[in-house]
Amino acid sequence: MPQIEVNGKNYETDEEGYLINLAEWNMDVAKYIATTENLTMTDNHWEVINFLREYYDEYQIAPAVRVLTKAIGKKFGAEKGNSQYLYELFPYGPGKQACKVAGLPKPTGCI
Amino acid sequence: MLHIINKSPLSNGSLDSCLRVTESGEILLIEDAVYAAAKGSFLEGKMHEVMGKVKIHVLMPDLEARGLADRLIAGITPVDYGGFVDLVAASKNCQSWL
Amino acid sequence: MKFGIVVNEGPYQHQSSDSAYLFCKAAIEKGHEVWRVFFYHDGVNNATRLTEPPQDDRNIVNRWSKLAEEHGVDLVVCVAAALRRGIRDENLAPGFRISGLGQLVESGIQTDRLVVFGD
Amino acid sequence: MSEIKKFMFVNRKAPYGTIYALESLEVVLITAAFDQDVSLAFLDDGVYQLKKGQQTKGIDTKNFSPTFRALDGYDIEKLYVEKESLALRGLSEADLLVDVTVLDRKEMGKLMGQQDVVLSF
Repeated sequence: MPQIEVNGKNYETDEEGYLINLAEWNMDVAKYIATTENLTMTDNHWEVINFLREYYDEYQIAPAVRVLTKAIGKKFGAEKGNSQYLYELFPYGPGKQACKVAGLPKPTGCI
Repeated sequence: MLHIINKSPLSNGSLDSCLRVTESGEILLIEDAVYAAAKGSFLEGKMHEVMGKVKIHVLMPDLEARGLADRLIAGITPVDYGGFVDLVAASKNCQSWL
Repeated sequence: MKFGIVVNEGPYQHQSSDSAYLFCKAAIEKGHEVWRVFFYHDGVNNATRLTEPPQDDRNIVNRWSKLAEEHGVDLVVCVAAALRRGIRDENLAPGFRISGLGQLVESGIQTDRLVVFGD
Repeated sequence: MSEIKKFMFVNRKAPYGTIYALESLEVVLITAAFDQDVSLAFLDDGVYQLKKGQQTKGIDTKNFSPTFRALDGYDIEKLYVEKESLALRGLSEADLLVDVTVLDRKEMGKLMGQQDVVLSF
């Protein structure tokens, strides 16, 4: 199984780089995964990541992009509640890419 | 509406549940539910009662497989798989009470 | 008429796969179209080409493959359910394809009747 | 999409003992993306899926009951519970973790009859 090394500690990931043990997530791991995705983390990125983690904590699922977009708009204002904004932050998709950084399960892409 | 039941009503509650909410319509007994269509079980009286409000069909290949083809309760309509298809086609919708 | 079928149980363990197959066959014989069979839950196990039943038993997996080949029936295996149970492209029998749950919803939208077979 | 159909998910199985309840919920979440008229019906042991206070640590299984509370955000707002099923299990609406509409058995049957697609797992 692939591993990533962050601050001298090894973390198991799946072949696509999603964290295996979700409980091991921390901000340094998130930053590391972000670099592998060519993302430069800003406050706006963290806002989405933290929101995703809170959502997962509460509902035990990662929200569908449509649902995430709506919820982000409700919480942080309409200018952020649109998919263009989220795709600018996470060009490979707020579902796949943001979930990976947030240490959430890989969306099974069921559509 | 067509209700499809596939479990033996002698040991499972899905036929009862179906009858609890269903006032009319059609019921098709398939797989282990076909035991309800055979004469002589403790359910026979109840089946006669039920036949007053809903129409009951039974998938004969399943009843034959279980050695009870000669005990079909009068008034229950035997169908083959083609008849099963016809029943689904003729109903607005169907629900499998799994 | 256009039919959609859902199979929720694996082959051999439960009769539902047989019932679903015989229903499909009868529907096609009557001139109906079986638009898609969607395999969900343990039903995804209908799709493994590694199945090897004894020669005097029906070959459920081959039977589905043949139905797809002869009548163009779309056999879809749910990806999430398949990943859970070790069904992958590598061990997929001919005629089956792995796709998303949306294909099940689409079956409900596109067909005239959706019939569920399961436990 | 040409037309909107009435989809009903009929949940009659308890959680954890089998996977049906969890995988059924997964279909519901996907269906939300298709803009259909979706409702969920809970009958028989299916009402146990909505019981408050599920704690699954001890069986090393994911507790998916909080996901029912996310349905609202997915615009799935029609959750129906059959009154008799609740009563037979000594439960009341107050025991459930989401807001539902309680229907008696006849109303439930009528609602099922009005659907275009009924999915049960």
